[in-house]
Amino acid sequence: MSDEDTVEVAAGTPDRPQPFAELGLTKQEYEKIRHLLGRRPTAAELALYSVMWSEHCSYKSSKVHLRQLAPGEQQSEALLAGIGANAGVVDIGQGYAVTFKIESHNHPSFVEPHQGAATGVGGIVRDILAMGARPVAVMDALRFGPADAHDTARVLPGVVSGISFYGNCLGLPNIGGELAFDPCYAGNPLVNALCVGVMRHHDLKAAVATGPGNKVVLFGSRTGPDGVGGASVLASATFEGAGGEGKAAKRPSVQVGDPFMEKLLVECCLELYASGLIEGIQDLGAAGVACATTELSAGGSGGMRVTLDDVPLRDPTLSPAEILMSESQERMMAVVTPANVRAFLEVCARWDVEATVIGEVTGDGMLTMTWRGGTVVSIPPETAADGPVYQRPMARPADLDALQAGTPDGLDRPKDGQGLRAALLALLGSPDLADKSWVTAQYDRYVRGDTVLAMPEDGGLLRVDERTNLGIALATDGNGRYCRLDPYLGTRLALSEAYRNVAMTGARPVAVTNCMNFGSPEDPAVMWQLAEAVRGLADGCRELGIPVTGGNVSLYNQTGSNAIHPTPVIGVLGVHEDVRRRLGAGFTTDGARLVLLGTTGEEFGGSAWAHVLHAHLGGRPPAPDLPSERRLATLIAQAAAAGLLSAAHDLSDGGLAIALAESCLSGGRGCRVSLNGDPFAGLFSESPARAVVCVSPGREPEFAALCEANEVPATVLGTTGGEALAVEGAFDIPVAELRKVWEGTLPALFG
Amino acid sequence: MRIGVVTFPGSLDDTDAARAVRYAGAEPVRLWHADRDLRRVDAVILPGGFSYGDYLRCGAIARFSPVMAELIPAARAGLPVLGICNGFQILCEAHLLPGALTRNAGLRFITRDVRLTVGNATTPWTGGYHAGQQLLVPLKSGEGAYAADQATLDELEAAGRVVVRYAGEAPNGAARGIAGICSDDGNVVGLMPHPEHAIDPLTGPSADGLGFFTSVVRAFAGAAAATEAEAGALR
Amino acid sequence: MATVIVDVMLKPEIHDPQGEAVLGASHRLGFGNVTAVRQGKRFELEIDGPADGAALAAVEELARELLANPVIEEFSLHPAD
Amino acid sequence: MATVIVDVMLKPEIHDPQGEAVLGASHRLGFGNVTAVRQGKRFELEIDGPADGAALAAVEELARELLANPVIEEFSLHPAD
Ligand SMILES: Nc1ncnc2c1ncn2[C@@H]1O[C@H](COP(=O)(O)OP(=O)(O)O)[C@@H](O)[C@H]1O
Ligand SMILES: [Mg+2]
Repeated sequence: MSDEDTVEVAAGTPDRPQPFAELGLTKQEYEKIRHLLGRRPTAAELALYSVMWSEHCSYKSSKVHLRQLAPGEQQSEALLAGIGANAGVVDIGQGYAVTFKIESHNHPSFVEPHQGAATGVGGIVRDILAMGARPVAVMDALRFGPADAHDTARVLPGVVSGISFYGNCLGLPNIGGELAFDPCYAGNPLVNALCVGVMRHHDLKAAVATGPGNKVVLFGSRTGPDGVGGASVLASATFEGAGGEGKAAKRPSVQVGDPFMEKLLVECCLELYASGLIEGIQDLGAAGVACATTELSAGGSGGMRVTLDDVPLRDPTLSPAEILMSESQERMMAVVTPANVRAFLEVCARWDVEATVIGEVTGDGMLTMTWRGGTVVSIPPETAADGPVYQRPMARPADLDALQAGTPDGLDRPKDGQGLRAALLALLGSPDLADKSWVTAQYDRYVRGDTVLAMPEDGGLLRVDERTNLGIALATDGNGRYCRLDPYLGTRLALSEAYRNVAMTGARPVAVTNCMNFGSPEDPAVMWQLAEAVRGLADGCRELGIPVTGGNVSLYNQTGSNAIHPTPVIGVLGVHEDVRRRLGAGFTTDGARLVLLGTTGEEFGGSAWAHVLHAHLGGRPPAPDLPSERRLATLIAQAAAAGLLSAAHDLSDGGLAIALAESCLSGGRGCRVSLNGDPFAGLFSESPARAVVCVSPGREPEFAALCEANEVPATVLGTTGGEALAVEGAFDIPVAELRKVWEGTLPALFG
Repeated sequence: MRIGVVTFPGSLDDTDAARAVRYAGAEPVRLWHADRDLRRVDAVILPGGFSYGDYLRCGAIARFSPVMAELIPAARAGLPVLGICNGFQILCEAHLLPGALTRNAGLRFITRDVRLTVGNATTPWTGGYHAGQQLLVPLKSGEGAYAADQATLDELEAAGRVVVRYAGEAPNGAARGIAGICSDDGNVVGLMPHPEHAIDPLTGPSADGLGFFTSVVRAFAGAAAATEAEAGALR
Repeated sequence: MATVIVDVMLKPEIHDPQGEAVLGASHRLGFGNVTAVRQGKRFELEIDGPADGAALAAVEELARELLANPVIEEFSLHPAD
Repeated sequence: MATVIVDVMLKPEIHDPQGEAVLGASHRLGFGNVTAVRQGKRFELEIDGPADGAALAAVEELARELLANPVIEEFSLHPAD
């Protein structure tokens, strides 16, 4: 006789104590489960609800706010699938659709940086694959504690090697990302990975189990004890020591990635799609089999019956609860008609991918699972899929008024050319602004042969069609300092910066994804920050006329009562009509006219200058100006298409000074500019909606007219050429000196 | 001309190699690792990637695939074969080329556009270049440091079998700056940098790498013309 | 002068894709009676002086600090024979 | 069922950047009396049946064919104790 906790046993032992708290469920949530089922849950059911109702899977704290992101009508024209799908899907024309999403793997990357980051890439790639698309590129947005902190020397190299290992081995070019440091991320690094995929319109797949009688197939890696640490409490509680204890001892919380298996899985899935062998598909991410079976059946027409004994195991001692909770990587679940099963298994065999029928779709509306003859799960799947929704208390952070009152106005400013020169070099060599090659040189940017722009350009740009030269551009941005000062404005700034970075390539921004990285939702101040950030994103996207297609929320990024800065990371996707007309940031020709686009104010709150030179954070962030961003983007796209420009680079952290330095470094030549007004504000202010461009010789009048037509203020700054970055009346810095400062920082820190 | 491009489990730059073949005016023919069949191609490319995850050692497992059982004797009999990156590693593991590729000196994966100097412009894959010519081509590998014993290195140099060398210091610690070598009779060439990613300045740092692919097409056309002439003489 | 060997292996409960790949290759090569493979690292350390208790304790500390990642690996050490 | 260990090390004349990196790190961590480090691989193979002469011969062949690259590596093997 099995000593398993079956539905029958549960019905007969209503009072058996269950370790719901250890599994992260509250007393109320546990009671709710009992109420939904009309009995106590079995151990397996408890495991299933606990993972499905976790913050990570259920979005129970953020859901009420995320509703604001539902796109309005004029934003959603190009949307083929939106929030709620594994990833949103956007029509980019010529019959192509693009799906992209950014996701966090913050906590695992702190515990085991290499594997944590690697499996973060693997997870987001499967999300994209599950939509029916071929994954074509990845990006990574990274934030760490202070660059010179001891633990950063452990976490950063591990994270970068993990992303490099997984992404490179999978054959996906890395086309951009972010790297930033701040004490608030010590102990809570942020590792956000983005993946983008391309498909034809009709390839779009749904995560639903329809058609009673259809088979449920689990394929990819075997299921092992990865990440089931939590489930071990079930084993010990259920068996009360009856062999449960020794077994519970060895359950790793670390998942190990196998990018080779993922590559096989990608190619295998694409062949299955192309052969029309799939009715529905879901990737296995956090919550593994529990999540895939629940979501497939909840999204489908009826129920599902699963024989857990048929799940191929790497470790035969796993209990049903552990099988359900296992986070083993590189697995997918598909719904297949009985007639196609054989062909399905043949394709899998060709790719050396193990595939097993573990159940079938039913019409009874129940998710039922058996184990050794007994029924261990019998639930209405939607009760697990639709978790609780909380309206958590919110309160403006108590210190925010003081923080905003402490403006940077009183900080010592450079008084002369020498001072300005020193400030520029200090910023350029600071870890946030220094050359990121130490990181990005570990990533393959060339594989697949369609990368047109990658780091250090403003946006990554990929060719989608070799015949028509249609392409897509992507950028991610976030600024924790701005958001700490004002999460509403800060989020709009992150959005506008990513939007602007995409626009700089000559692409037209069309859609948005986001990863909301915050502290504990149980802290009302954090909830307020989250609510403000989401409101900022929703308003910003409405003003820009582009939809949010998906995203991810990562909470509990805090140590004790110290939360990270609120850090929404925003990804923007653009469409490039002709990638041959792309613009890079580098000054690649001599004697070209340099023009500054946009309006410069005195905006130093949260600026790189205040941070690097004064370790100061206070005041208000710059004022976002989304209508101006829109006009700037339109102008650049038109000018690029008409061939009026040879370079474009947006102004962001460190203002004009850093933008000019970066363009000089990237193009390998200097420039000479003169500034009207206060050179300090001119060089270091961080007013948004600005860019520098190089106008192609002879096209100056045309470009000036285009600026006027688009109502974008344009100021001639000077010309490109020479060996130095020269600002009239202030300083000359040889490009070689810029390079030494810029390139030296990260190697000095990380070897 | 038909040029085979082998796909092993974990091959990544196979599509790119096929594209380079197309750009050079030849027909790419996809070859599958599990088939003991070269499909009557006139040359073969082993592309870059992480065959079998590069677990164990790069190229160590791929070497035993069924397609290699066909390729090894064909290469020994003179079939032009180009191994790029992982393909180079496989050729070394299969002992079609001497030496081995070892962990980069800095222990990190490196993606970098490197300058190469052509050392041997007489192989079927480099005939379109001239000796001493400089090429700008991406390198992207974690185990790219060429290693062999001194005698082998001396022999390679003496016989002019160093096909390409890193100009300046080798970024990965390769012995004597060696980026690529060829077999005794020159038909088998292996190199770590990726010429197939330098066929168009739009998507690479230059178009300098295209010469590897146009060279073999020309060599083939030359050989075909010679055979034709021979046949004509016989007639 | 003595040599100390430190063997570092993934903990048994940690997934080892490399070992699995080697196992698969072994089977394809006809070595069917190999039933499992785990792949780890082996370090040979030369130390000044004899491999006495103090030296081994120092190497053990080094292994714990540097050679093995305690989150996923375990190690053992012994003087070379 | 028996376990056989295969140790694979780079030949002494082949440059070992991993070992050197470990040596450098050891010194930075204050383990000054470590004078040289070589890093290699260790395989634990489980085999059906006992680790008798025939089994060890088979593993030796596997090591020579697959586990080690004779151009740069050497190996040794022994039954686990
Ligand atoms: N972690 C990373 N991974 C990949 N690319 C990165 C990463 N960090 C920065 N980059 C790239 O380096 C370049 C400079 O980054 P950054 O200065 O943050 O750009 P911007 O200010 O335009 O947003 C960009 O091309 C960016 O995509
Ligand atoms: Mg930018």
